[in-house]
Amino acid sequence: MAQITLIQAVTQALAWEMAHDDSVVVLGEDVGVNGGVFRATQGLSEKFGEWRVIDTPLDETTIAGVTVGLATQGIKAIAEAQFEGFIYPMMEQIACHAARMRNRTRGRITVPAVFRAPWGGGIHAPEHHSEANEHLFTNIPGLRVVLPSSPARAYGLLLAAIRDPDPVVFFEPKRIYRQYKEEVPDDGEALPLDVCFVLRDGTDVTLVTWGAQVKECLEAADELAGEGISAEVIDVATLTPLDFDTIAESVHKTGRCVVVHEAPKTAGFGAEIAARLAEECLYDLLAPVERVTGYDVHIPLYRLETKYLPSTERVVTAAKRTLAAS
Amino acid sequence: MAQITLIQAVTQALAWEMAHDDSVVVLGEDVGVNGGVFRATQGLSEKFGEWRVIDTPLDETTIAGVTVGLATQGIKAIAEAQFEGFIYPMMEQIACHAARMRNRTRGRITVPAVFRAPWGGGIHAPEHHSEANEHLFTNIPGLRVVLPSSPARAYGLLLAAIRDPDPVVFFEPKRIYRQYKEEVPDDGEALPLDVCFVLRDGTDVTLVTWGAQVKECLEAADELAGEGISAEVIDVATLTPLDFDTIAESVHKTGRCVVVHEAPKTAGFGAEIAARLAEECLYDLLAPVERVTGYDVHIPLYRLETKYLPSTERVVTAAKRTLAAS
Amino acid sequence: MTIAAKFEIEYLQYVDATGKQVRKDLPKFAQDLEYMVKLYKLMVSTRVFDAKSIALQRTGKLGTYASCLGHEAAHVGLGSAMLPEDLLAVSYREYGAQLYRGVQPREVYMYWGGDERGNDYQNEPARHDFAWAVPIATQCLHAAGAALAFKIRGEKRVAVCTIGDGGSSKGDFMAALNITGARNLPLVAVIVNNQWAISVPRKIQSGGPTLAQKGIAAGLFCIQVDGNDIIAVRKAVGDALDRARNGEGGSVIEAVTYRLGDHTTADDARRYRGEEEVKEAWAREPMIRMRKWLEDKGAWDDAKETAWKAECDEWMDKEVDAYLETQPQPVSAMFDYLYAEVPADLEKQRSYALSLEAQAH
Amino acid sequence: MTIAAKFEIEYLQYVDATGKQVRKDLPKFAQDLEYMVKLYKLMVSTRVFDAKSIALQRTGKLGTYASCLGHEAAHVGLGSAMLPEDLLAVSYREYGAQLYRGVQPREVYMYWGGDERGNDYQNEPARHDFAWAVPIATQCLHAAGAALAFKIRGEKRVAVCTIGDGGSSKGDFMAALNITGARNLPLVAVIVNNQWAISVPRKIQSGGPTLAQKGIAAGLFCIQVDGNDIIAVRKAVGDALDRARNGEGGSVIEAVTYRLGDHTTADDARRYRGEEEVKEAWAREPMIRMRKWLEDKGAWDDAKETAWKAECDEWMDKEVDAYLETQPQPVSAMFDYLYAEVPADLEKQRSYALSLEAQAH
Ligand SMILES: Cc1ncc(C[n+]2csc(CCOP(=O)(O)OP(=O)(O)O)c2C)c(N)n1
Ligand SMILES: Cc1ncc(C[n+]2csc(CCOP(=O)(O)OP(=O)(O)O)c2C)c(N)n1
Ligand SMILES: [Mg+2]
Ligand SMILES: [Mg+2]
Repeated sequence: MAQITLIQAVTQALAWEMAHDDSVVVLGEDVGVNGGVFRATQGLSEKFGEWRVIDTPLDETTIAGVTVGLATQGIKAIAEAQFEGFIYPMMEQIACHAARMRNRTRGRITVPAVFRAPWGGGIHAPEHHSEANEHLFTNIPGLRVVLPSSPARAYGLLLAAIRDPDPVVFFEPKRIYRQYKEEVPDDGEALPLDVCFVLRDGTDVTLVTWGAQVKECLEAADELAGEGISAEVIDVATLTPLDFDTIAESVHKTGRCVVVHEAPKTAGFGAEIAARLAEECLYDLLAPVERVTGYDVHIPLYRLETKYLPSTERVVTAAKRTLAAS
Repeated sequence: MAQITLIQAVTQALAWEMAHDDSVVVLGEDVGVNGGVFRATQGLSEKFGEWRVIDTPLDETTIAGVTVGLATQGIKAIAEAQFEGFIYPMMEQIACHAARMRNRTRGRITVPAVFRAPWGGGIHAPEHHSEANEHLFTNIPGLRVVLPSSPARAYGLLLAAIRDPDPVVFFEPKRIYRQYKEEVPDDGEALPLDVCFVLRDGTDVTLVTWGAQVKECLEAADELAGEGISAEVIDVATLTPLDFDTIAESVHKTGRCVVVHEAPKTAGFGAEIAARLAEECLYDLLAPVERVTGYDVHIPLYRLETKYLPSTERVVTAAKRTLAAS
Repeated sequence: MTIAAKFEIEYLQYVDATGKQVRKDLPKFAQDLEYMVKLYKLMVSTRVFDAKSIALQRTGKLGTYASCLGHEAAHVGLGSAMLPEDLLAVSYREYGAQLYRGVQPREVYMYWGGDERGNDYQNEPARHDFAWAVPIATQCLHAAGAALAFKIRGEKRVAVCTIGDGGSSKGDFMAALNITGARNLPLVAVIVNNQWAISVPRKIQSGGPTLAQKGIAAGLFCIQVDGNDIIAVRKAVGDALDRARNGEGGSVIEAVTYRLGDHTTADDARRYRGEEEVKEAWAREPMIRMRKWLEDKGAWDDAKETAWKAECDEWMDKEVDAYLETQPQPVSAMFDYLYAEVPADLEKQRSYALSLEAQAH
Repeated sequence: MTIAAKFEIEYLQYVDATGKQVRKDLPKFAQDLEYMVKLYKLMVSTRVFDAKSIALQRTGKLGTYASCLGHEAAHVGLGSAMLPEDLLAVSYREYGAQLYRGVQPREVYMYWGGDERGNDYQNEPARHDFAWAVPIATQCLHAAGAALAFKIRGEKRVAVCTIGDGGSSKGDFMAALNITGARNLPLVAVIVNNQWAISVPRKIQSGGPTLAQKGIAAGLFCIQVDGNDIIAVRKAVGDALDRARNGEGGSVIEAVTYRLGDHTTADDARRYRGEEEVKEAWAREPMIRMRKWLEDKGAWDDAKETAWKAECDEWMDKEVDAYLETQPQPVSAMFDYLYAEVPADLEKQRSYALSLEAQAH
């Protein structure tokens, strides 16, 4: 079994599902012969032909609207936004239709679609190619918002997203697209969309994160371990609907929590997690909930972008602060 | 001095500023002769002519993009989205341009524009005419998100929004457009965009809210007073950039907080306020932070909509719960 | 001068405002008088239905309602041209087309009466059509997506979308036409140009002499028809459906008509348009001319008109009763159709909402 | 058959691929050889600049860069037709137009080198032009807004926007044309059709024979030109500007050219297009023909070419040096241009970020 990267795991999941389900169709800009600008759809066009791997005209609204239309007709449509920064023109279709069609028609019409997009900073890209805007979708009922953080989870969660009878927004942290390889059996096994993944057990502090920042959190946990601090690391993976129980359980044990994400702080999804803690776990908290996030600014062009992104060091400092507090 | 409603206060502010500043222009669907579907621009077209009160083709993307273009040329453009549910096609222009132009060009080009929209439920309207989606904008740096809750604040905050050198998203709670009248001197006096308004002093619990729910919170405070509980009521008014200090001060005093909003709960802006409390005021909290909000569903068509909207009763119950907790 | 491309847009009319037939080459369907009577009858029932809706709204039994007064030829014309297996994506006032396809008046009432169940059309073929789409023009891309699905699966079906003169300005409408042309999709777009988008007149929407020409941008077949002449509408849409079904590509049909009523019951058109204009439009409306044409051919008369209207009244009364008897949905209905299964996190909110309800009773 | 509307799109070319003049009626500006030499020289410097940019990227001194190789006639042609007071809204690779309007190569380098200051064009008239706009087509509505501002204030200025063949599919591009027609705005839209949108060929973008015809939808004047013939581009854009300036409305100009290079330095065009096609395109590229045409008229020769290229090299070297000497912005720059004044809540984050920086040093 070959070792594969996260982006290869995406391709592997798409290929598996397309091979096993005729009704799966991929569409977007450059997804065909070119295999996508990140090569997520590499080889699919040769395998499945131009009517299942469809290059669209350059219009994200078209992609989203046609995806909704396809999905209502029993085609499991997987749309690609080339970068998360180009997802805005999809919002009307996602918020007003994908997320609502089932509810609007009392179940008569459904939208089993996936909206994929590379996500986040750290690859020295131009403006609009580095945003972390998952937050735009987490307040929209009727959606699932998923962010994998490893090749295996990318494979399993994407399969689950495709098979889900409802629309899923699937963000892929592009910074770790090719960061490392791991063995991912191509067995068509999906992962659940309703749980957070506890990546590391710990007893002193809980680090909650998703996407590319999982790396910084695991590194931070290592560093903290070196100083005798035991950090639990939770990858939220499916932001909404949220599995808060896993987080609550952990904080019940540790009494301390650091939420880490790349998006700007204010009204980032980290706020929801901190709010739940304040609401449901207040008496467990031994220290203020820390948020280590991007600043409330637009991620700068690349000469400054590392100054924006939450660093391992910032996570470590915050974790220690929670320990000093109590 | 005449008593006016909230919607009349909007008109009054627009008229005042247009009369005193030639560069102010209003645009949108039906804003001209018809005076807007809620009559926010009533009479302006007669007064200022069709090139300052501009009926646009029916395309929100056009409205937003042209507004950005106008604003860059020194025209203070005030765009209307007919309902908040039609603001999605404006998002690319608002998020990618209005909110970024100054930053992108290091101050060379700026976008002094206002994006107005009626907001929220409770008027027995069809689908997409009742959403509370302020949250879509609160995670976008470079914007101000403002929600007035009385005729006087509508007048003063709208004037401030128009005069602000940066883009403002201005949501008007349509449920209270005509709820009551009050005296609003037409004196061109703006209100500050960087403070929360303490509408009622109290010592036992802080009710934090914005928009139409201010009414339910004030009612709740009355009811609570009847039971000997003293509730402080804060109208956030400008959600971002947030004046958290006012909220922190209040909770420092009361030790208890109920955040009330109409939007769905998960990742609603109430999460940010609860998160800040968990982060910066944990030791002040005598009880879990309560959130009384819409459910994580789409606001139903009107036969069920009152079942969705947070009621005075729910606020009272939550406030009492915070008191029972400690 | 070298010419890169040339285009021409036809204007089609068979029966003029006075009921006079202005062309000899009647399409085959229009030579069948029985069929034409059937279409006329649906135009009448659509109008009776519409009047009933407005009456319901005026008496507080319906929320805001968008009337179709004056659009009967355009709507019934396009609906009747479609085959059952085709798919319809409407805006919100195209009842004439929808009734033809099996939508029940009670469903329309439920929808505008604030009940999602109105969108759960019970009868085929409407059952496989899209629901009313408030965000203007968005349904056109759904239709394009459906057309793409038909093409992918090799089904001989056509997607039809309708759009107003106002809606034709929205970028996504143009985008729907564009992918239709680029991928040769079986889609027919009908622009129902009723001259007004709430208070905004046609000329503010576009600088072009026709709206049909929007299809030229996408390389589609374009035609403008008298939208008050059901024969012209039925013929143009029928031909477009044939072409689409045969893989010959998409079409744009501009049906020129007039919104005789207010935009919706929440609107007052006297604020922004003159009575003269409306009076003139009444002289061109679609029912009178068709009745005259049928009467001239001996296929219709006063007695039939009276009898049919009475039948329609009776039908509508039954539908209104059915509507008014409908109990509101339980609070749980807010939660139960959001996902295939209620997620655990949402289940907590659902229980809470149900407990509030239980307390209230 | 009644005809509702008729349209014709001209194709304009003065100098063919071999440098042969195919029309006698040279526009006035093209009769001025000194002027034509000036334009040709800017085409050359644009190409030298472009090669330098790619070299910088290849040696790790620049981020992703979008080359303009092959677009020199289209870009310089449109830029040179504009008056200083006009306003330009580009996509991202229209350097030929921007250099003409005063954008400095060092600014281009800074932008692609990850520094926002590259967007702060120092020289007029570029200083009042829009900055590079990554989200495709969005700049066209900015141009429409600017054109509306000119109209409101009665200024005799024109807004020019450019868009690619791919970008012409985006709904907001169509929307920009639409309001231009509806409000008779002084806007000129130039579609630079270089046959590819990254890997997607022109035919996937639109089913129409031309892209110019997109303007018909909006009732605009439309023309297709040989985009490798700078005389044709300059003439068509110049005429369009005159019409717009005189209140005669907007235009759409399709400049047919070819992207000779990769989409950007992050792209590898060999993945999706054949060498044969590219070879053929090289035979039609814009420089050779103009040089030939000028040489035939005795206005240019090898010595001049060599000397000018050397001058350009020197210029670019200076610009590269200036770019490479630029120190990165301080961390505070992230916060300082978001609002006119840093809001109190953001100031806290700013101080925190600065304190982290201070610790790190
Ligand atoms: C995206 C969007 N914007 C605005 C509205 C509000 N609105 C409802 S109907 C309407 C006018 C539509 O005019 P037209 O397209 O001509 O259709 P008609 O009502 O005349 O049938 C408007 C602006 C909407 N429903 N959707
Ligand atoms: C809204 C949006 N979607 C996608 C992209 C990614 N993208 C950048 S350039 C490009 C292709 C553009 O092709 P075209 O318009 O023909 O212009 P060209 O690059 O050929 O000059 C794409 C898809 C983008 N920048 N903006
Ligand atoms: Mg209309
Ligand atoms: Mg191109």
